This record gives sequence, C-alpha cells and structure tokens, in this order.
Amino acid sequence: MVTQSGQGEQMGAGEQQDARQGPGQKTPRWTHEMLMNMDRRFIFVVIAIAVAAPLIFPLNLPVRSSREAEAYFNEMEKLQPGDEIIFSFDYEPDTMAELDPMSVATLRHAFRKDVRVLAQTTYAGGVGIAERILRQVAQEYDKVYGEDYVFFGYNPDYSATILRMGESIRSNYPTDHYHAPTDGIPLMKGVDCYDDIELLVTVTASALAEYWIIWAGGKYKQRIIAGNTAIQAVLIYPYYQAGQLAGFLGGLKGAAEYEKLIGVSGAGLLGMDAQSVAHLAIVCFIILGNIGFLIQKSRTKQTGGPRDSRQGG
Amino acid sequence: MRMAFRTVWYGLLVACLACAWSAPSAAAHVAHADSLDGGAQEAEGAEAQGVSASSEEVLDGAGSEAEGGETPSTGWFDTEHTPTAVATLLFGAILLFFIRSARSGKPLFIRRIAGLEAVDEAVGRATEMGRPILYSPGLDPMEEVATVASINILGQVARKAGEYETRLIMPNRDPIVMTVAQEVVREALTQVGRPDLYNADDIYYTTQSQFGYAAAVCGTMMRERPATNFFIGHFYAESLILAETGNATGAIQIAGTDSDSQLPFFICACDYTLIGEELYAGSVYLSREPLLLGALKGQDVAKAVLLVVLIAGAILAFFGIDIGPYLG
Amino acid sequence: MWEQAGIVVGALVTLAIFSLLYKDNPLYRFAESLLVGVSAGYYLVQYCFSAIYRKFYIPVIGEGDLWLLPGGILGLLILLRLSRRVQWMSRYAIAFYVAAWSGYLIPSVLQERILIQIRSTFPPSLAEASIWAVLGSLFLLVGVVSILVYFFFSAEHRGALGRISQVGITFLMVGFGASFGYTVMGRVSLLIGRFQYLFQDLPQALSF
Amino acid sequence: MKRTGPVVFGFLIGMLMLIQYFTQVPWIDDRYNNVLDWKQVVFGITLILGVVSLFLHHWKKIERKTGGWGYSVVTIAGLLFMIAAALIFGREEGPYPWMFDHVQAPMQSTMFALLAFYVASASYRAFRVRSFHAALLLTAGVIVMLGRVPLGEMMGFHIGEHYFSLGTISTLILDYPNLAAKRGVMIGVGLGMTATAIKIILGIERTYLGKGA
Repeated sequence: MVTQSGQGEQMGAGEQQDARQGPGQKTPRWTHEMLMNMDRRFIFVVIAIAVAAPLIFPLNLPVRSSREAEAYFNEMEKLQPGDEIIFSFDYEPDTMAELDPMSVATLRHAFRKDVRVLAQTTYAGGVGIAERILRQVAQEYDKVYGEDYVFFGYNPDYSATILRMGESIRSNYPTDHYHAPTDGIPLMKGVDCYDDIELLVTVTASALAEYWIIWAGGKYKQRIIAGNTAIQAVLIYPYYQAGQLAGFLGGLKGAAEYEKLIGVSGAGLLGMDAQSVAHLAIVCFIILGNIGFLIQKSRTKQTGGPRDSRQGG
Repeated sequence: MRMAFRTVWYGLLVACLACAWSAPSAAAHVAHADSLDGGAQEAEGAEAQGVSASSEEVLDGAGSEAEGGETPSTGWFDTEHTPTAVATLLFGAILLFFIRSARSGKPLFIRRIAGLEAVDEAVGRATEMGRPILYSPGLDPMEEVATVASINILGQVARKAGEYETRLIMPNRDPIVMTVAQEVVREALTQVGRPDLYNADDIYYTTQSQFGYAAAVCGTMMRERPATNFFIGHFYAESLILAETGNATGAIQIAGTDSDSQLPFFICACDYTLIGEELYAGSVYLSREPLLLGALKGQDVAKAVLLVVLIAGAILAFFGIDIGPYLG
Repeated sequence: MWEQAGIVVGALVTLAIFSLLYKDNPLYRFAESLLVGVSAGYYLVQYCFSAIYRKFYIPVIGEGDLWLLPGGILGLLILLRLSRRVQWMSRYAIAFYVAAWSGYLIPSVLQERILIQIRSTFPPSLAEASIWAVLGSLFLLVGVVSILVYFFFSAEHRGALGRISQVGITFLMVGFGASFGYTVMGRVSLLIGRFQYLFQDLPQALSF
Repeated sequence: MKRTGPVVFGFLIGMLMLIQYFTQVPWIDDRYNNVLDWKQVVFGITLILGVVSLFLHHWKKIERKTGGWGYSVVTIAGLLFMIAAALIFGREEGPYPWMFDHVQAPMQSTMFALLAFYVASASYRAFRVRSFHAALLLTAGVIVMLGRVPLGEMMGFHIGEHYFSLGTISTLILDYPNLAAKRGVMIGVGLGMTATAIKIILGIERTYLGKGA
C-alpha cells in the first residue's frame, strides 16, 4: 500500500489564475482582475469580522418565525402535563452549534410544561452532548432523573433501534445509560412503545429525521417533529407538505424562531445578527466576482477570444 | 438458475394479481385514510366496512362507498398495507422481467448522458497537453451504491486512458476501494492491450481523515496539474474545496454525485455534472452490464407507471375524485 | 476548577484547528491526530457498553434469553474478517445484516417515499380550493412530472420529451439553489458557534 | 457453502422482514424482534472492528516508521488514554467525559466551522453566471440565503400596492420549485433503493459480499 498523505499541502488554490485564459489573450485591466481574484485570506478575514463583530456589538435584528417553526412549537404546546415524549439527540459535536440551541429550547419547553422525557441518541458521539444538555436544563427546572426524565444513552444501528422501539422500548433498552434496569425506573411505568408516547422529537444533522419518518411514522404511525441542520432542512420539505412530519426547525435560524416562540432567549437568537451579516458579506463577494466575470466576458467577446465551453448542468 | 428465476417471477406476478383482486379491505382502508384526514367523513369512515373490491372498482373510486357488514377481521394479513403490498409485488415483477430480458440478450436502449459523452474529449485533451487525469471516487466505502457506480465508470475511463496512453492518478480515502480500483484499472488496461501502462503507485491510499484527503487531492492537483478531473461518487463537505481547486488549475472537470447538498458546488465549478440518478445510469451507460441495464429499465418502467398514476390522479382530483387513499 | 481549565484547553485546541486557515502546520496535524485518537477511544467505550454489555451480556447471560444468542454468534462471525483463511464465514453476518435491512426497506420506502409522495402531489378539487391553491399545486405537479421525465433514461430526450426534461432541469436548478443557500447558512452557523465559545464562554470562564 | 449459503441465508432473513411488514402473526413478530436485536449486536461489533482496524493502521505506521509516524503515536495515545480513563474512572465522571467536553467536542466542531471560510471562498470563486442554469441556481441561492435571515427579511420591493419581502420570496421558492425538485429526486432515488434491495434479497446483487461471492 503506497501512502501519500497530505502533509505540507495547502487546501484550495485561490492564488492560481484561471489557466483557461487563451495564450493570446491580453492581460485584463487590474479592476476586474482584482474583482475576480481576491486573495482567499482576505475573504477569510472579512468573514471572520462579519461573524465576530455582531457577536461583540449586537444589532438586535427582529426575528420572524416561519410556518414550520410555528407548527413545531404548536405540537409541543399541545402536550399536557404528564405526557411522555421521546427525545433523540441524533447528532455529534460537529454540528453542536446549530443543534444544541434547538435541543436546549425544546427541553426547556417540555420541562416547563411538566412533560416527561425519554432521551436517547443514535450516535455514539451524541452521548456526551445529551448528558450535558439534560443535566443543564433539568437543573433549571428542578427535574428529577428517573421520574421526570430518563436517558437511555447510545444504541447501535439506528434503523433497528427505531423499529425495535415500536415493539418494546424495554426490550430495546434493558437498562438505562447508568446501568439501572429499565423496568425499575418509575417514569417507565405503563410506557413501552410508540403507542404510549405522545410525540417524538428528533434533532439531527443527518438523514435520521427521514428514517424516523419512514419507520416510526410509517410503520407505527408515531407523530414526529424534527430539528434539523440547515443542510438537511431543505431536503425534508416534501415530508412536511405530505403531512408525514408535523413540524420542523431548520438550522440556527429555526432555533432562533423557536426560542422566540417559547420566549426564552438562547444561542440561536444571539447568533442571528452574525448570521445576517455573514450572509450579506458572502453575497457581496459573489456579486463582485460575477461583475469581474461579466466584464471579462464582454471584453473576450469584443476581442474574439475563446468561448467558455462550460455547461450548467 | 434460470428455472428458479422464472419460478420467482411467475410467483410474484400471480401473487400480485391475487393481492390486487382479492384485497379484502380496500374500503376499510379508505375508512382509515379518511379518519386520518380528520375530515367530515369521519362518521362514514367509522361505518365503512370490509367489502371486497376489485382493482377496477378501486381505481374508479367506487370502493369508498362502503356499505353493510362489520369491520373486517384483520386475520394474518395487515389489510392497512394492501396498496404497499400491491406496489411491492408489481415493482418486483417489473424489475425481474426486465432483468430477465436483458440477460437473454435483448438490446435495451439508454439515452445519451452528456457528461459521459465528454469522457473522450476530456481524455483526449489530457493526451494533447501531456498531462495526467485525476480520478476521485468520493469518500464512501465500497458497499455504497455511489461508490459501486463510480468504480464502474472508472473502468471505462481507464480503458480510454489506456487507448490514449494517458496517465491516471487516483488518490483514495478507503483502503478497500483502493484495492478494488487497482484491480479494475489493471484489468481495463490489459483489455486494451496496454498492461505496461499500469502503475500501482498511481492508485494510492491517502488518509481516512476527510480534510486530510481533501488536502492530499488538492496537493496532487497543484503539483501534477491534471488536465482532467473526475469527481465521481459520494462526496461530503470537501466537495467545494476539490471543485474550487480544480477550477483554479484550469482542468476540465466532470463530476457525479448523489449527494444533494454538494451538487450546487459541482454544478457551478465543473464542466459536466451527473445529477443523482444520472450517476447510477451513467455507470450502466458505460458498462452495458446486462443485470444493471435490466434493473435500470425496470426502474424506468416503474417511473412511467408512476407518471401515469400521477397525471391521471391529478385530473381526477381536479374533479373532486380523490384516489389518494388507494396509494397507502 | 476543572471546568475552567477545560474551557481554556478547548479554546487552545480550537485555535490549533483554526491555524489551518493560514497554512497546514504541525500544530494542526497534532490536533487532528489527537482528535482521531480521542474520538475513536470515546466511541469504542460506547460501542462496547451498548452492543456487548447491554444488548448481549444482560439479556443472554443475565436473563437467560437464548433467542439473542444468534446475534452474538453473527457478531463473532464478523470478527472472522480479520483472518484471511476463514474470512468467508463473515459473509453470513454481512448477508444477514444487509438482507435484513433490505427486507424492511422495500415496503417502507415504497410507501413513504413513493406512494405517499405521489398522493401528496395531487391537486385539490377545483370546486373546493382557492385559485391560488390550485395554481400552486399545479406548479408543483408540473415540477414533479418534468423531473421524473428528466430522470427517464429509456428514450432520447428529443422533441416534447426534451422540452419537458428541460423544464425538469430548471426546477432542479432552483432546488439546488435553495440547497446552496441553506448550505451556506449551515456552515456559517457552525462558525458562529465557535466564535460564541471564544468571545463569550471563554471570557466568562476566565473572569471567574 | 461459501457462496450460496450466505445468499440463501440472506434470502430467508430478507423475506422474513419483508413479510412481517404485511402480516400480524405472533410467531413472525417475535422473530422480527429477534432479528432487530441481532442486527444491533452485529452492527455494534462491526463498529468495534472499525476501531481495531484504525489502531492496526496506525500501529503499522509506527512499526515501519513511515512518514508522519509521530502523529500516529498521538492518535494511539489518545485512543488508549480514553479507554483507560473509562475503565479506571468510569464513563460518567473523571477524565473520560472531560476529554469529550473539552477536547473532542471543541475540535470536532471547529473542524466543521472551517467550512464557513471555505464555503465563502468557494462560492466567490466558483459561482459565476456561466450559463442560464448557473444563473438560475445562483439567483435562487442568493434569495434563499438572504431571505432566511433577519436582515434579508427586512429587504423587499413594492409592485403596486403589494410588498414582497425577500423572506416571502424565499418561502415561495422553498415551497414550490424546491419542493418539486426534492420530491422528484426522492421518488427516483426511492425506486433505485427499492430495486437494489430487491436484487439483494433475491441474490442477484452480491457485490456487497465482496470479491468472488
């Protein structure tokens, strides 16, 4: 096995000129060349400032909630004291920034309404996150482990886990995460499968929301709401429109909307100014790059230079 | 083998017909769907009964007018899933029929796929410029469909590279994918009579780390300046780093992935992009493997059936006839 | 005390990873290697607890449920992959795993990803819905139909088929645009999280 | 035995899981539950195998002193430290959760946070209006990007008496063309997944069993 690791290589190649410019083509004027070939480190610095400045000097831009977030909120709001929900922390530390605010806000909402929570994770890396958040929010609302909430920890194989819980949560988890037999946990009295659960909440960075919908929703008719990273959120619109998903939050903006709806400010709302300014900066860069590109294109046409053969699709 | 195949196929067909004709509870199913909708028909739904409905009746929507009798005893068959059962059997039968046709040597047509038509041009360009070709199979392990499709395409690219005497470089993230790729390339070069061109060191392992892999591939692009880059397989966040660097080095880029969030970057930074299913079809298009060809054809026919159901259902829906409940 | 020290350590390793932005350097490579090791160790402990202790040891040894014994045997077969001579036996475990997954995937995907999606694309009745609702759902219908036509490989995309598939690709591009917008949003959020850590959590911990 | 056995075994298990979906027979339900439990054990052990291979990979690098072997020492040290910490102090407290909270979690999330910089640089460099389709993608992308954040929600324009904010337009994009695109792809991919699964159960597709199967 020949091993060539990436030592000493630099990612990206920002400083490289587009080698496709024909050899006979004259060097364009500095204006549009500069627009098209800004140093990537300059872009990095601008993005860093665009994110950091609003965190230090907040703008307090107003957040408007979307229909999906309102649906998510309403599903939680409908719960009665004593109802049980399953809360699945389906993510790892890499997407904590987007998803932690959703988990915190949802648990706050649940504990505030005296809803009982059965927590678990389908990612081994989700255990530490779940323990930290459960501990923090349970303390805020004086909730007792085993009576108001329980943590089952990680279980291997998400698909089998989802299906198995539809038959028996007890058999799926003979003990909780802390070695206590599930049968002896007071909260578990009379609770054993999806039929005994009012609502299932998954907060996820992957296609897990889709799998909960397909298996827990499809086979066992479990009502589901999901917190998603922005990247995943855009993919689950069809499920929401089809009624397979009762509501969802998309990315940090979704978390901010939900925080606003429950009236408790958190990392989501605090991050919205930075999110806005950073998006604006990126859009400006894209526009500048395209202005340079269009100038170059019009000049190439005038001088009869080679045509760009690229296709969109 | 052929006998067993035939038995399974006929079995499926018979079961499918039987299931569709004798579905004992189309009406009960409608009742269930209505109650789920929570509409005004709830009362009707509760009264709906197990009346045997033929498949024609089902399509006419006549099954919703249920009357008399009592709620069907579910027995061993879960009647709630009748539409899915019919769909499963029907799809299985279509698939097996076309796999069998393809195996028996019947020619099956697949349309031109732009990105793959360009393979010749791309390899030719590398030859003219005296530069190598770079091929990345993505990050997923061997068992993923996208990786299998990628390796199929790799074989064909390697053949072209052999014919044009062009060097092929392939950094890998997965050791198993690497060994399979080495075999595939060696075989392809042997087939075109150029086994001497095979160099195992050009198909190498880099590192498991996602960003380590991206850095290694980008390094190769900067150092070797390949004239053509192929990014074919399942990619994650590193896609944008790869596509951007390749774009900057001025290579022709052909990408193919089924990863939705990475497609925008490939579409904008690459010359040709195989989108989602096109990637799977692309591997069939190039390899012409009968089994894959038959399966693709079967999926196409199923797609055509779905299109007919979709359009007919939409027209009926406009006039207030909802066939939705018969679809599960 | 340990908590404060932890936040400082967290800030240091965060900066080590960020140093890659300037260029690849030994500090970054050290941090990356440490991350691979620490996370593998963390996962291993969780895997052993959940798969071996809780799903096998407790039910089989503790409660004597012999129906779960085959799971352990299949698991052991997987380990035979490490030996070249008896590697073929691990195929039973792989066949079991993949076939079981395929078995429950078929009906559920057909129902949830295909039949229900088709059903939900049907427009509302002309008599009951508002004109905007009907137009919207018609637009949706055109999109879904044209994309399915675009992914139809058995006929050349010429004539009417070609025009419909062009409509399909237009829908796809707008869809990818939306994915692009959301991807940027997601990535920026991750950076916000790290900056909140550096500019808010860290000063708080140090001011203690 | 080496080839047919696994395929026949797979066929039986696959059919059991498929049939279970449509039936209500207690015996089948019980076996279905067994299979789900077994599958979790098998998967868990596969993951353990993954960590073992990672260890062996780095161990070989150290043994052969190949380039960058020092970093392999760091990796193995990290791995062994975590195992020792869990064995000595337990999973709930001590160095094991501390390392997760203060070393693994910050590093893993920073690794992904780097992407914000790359996505900005790549968008700037790669997203050029080279064709009609690229322009379409870019326009939709920019509208969604701005329309989904508070600042963009405040931007908009008037047509007559009607006010259209970027937020409203991005919602329309997400609800219609985006929904249609995702649904179209979803149906196609769904058919592909189902076809593959059927081929696996019937033993037509055996690539997953490895070479020579």
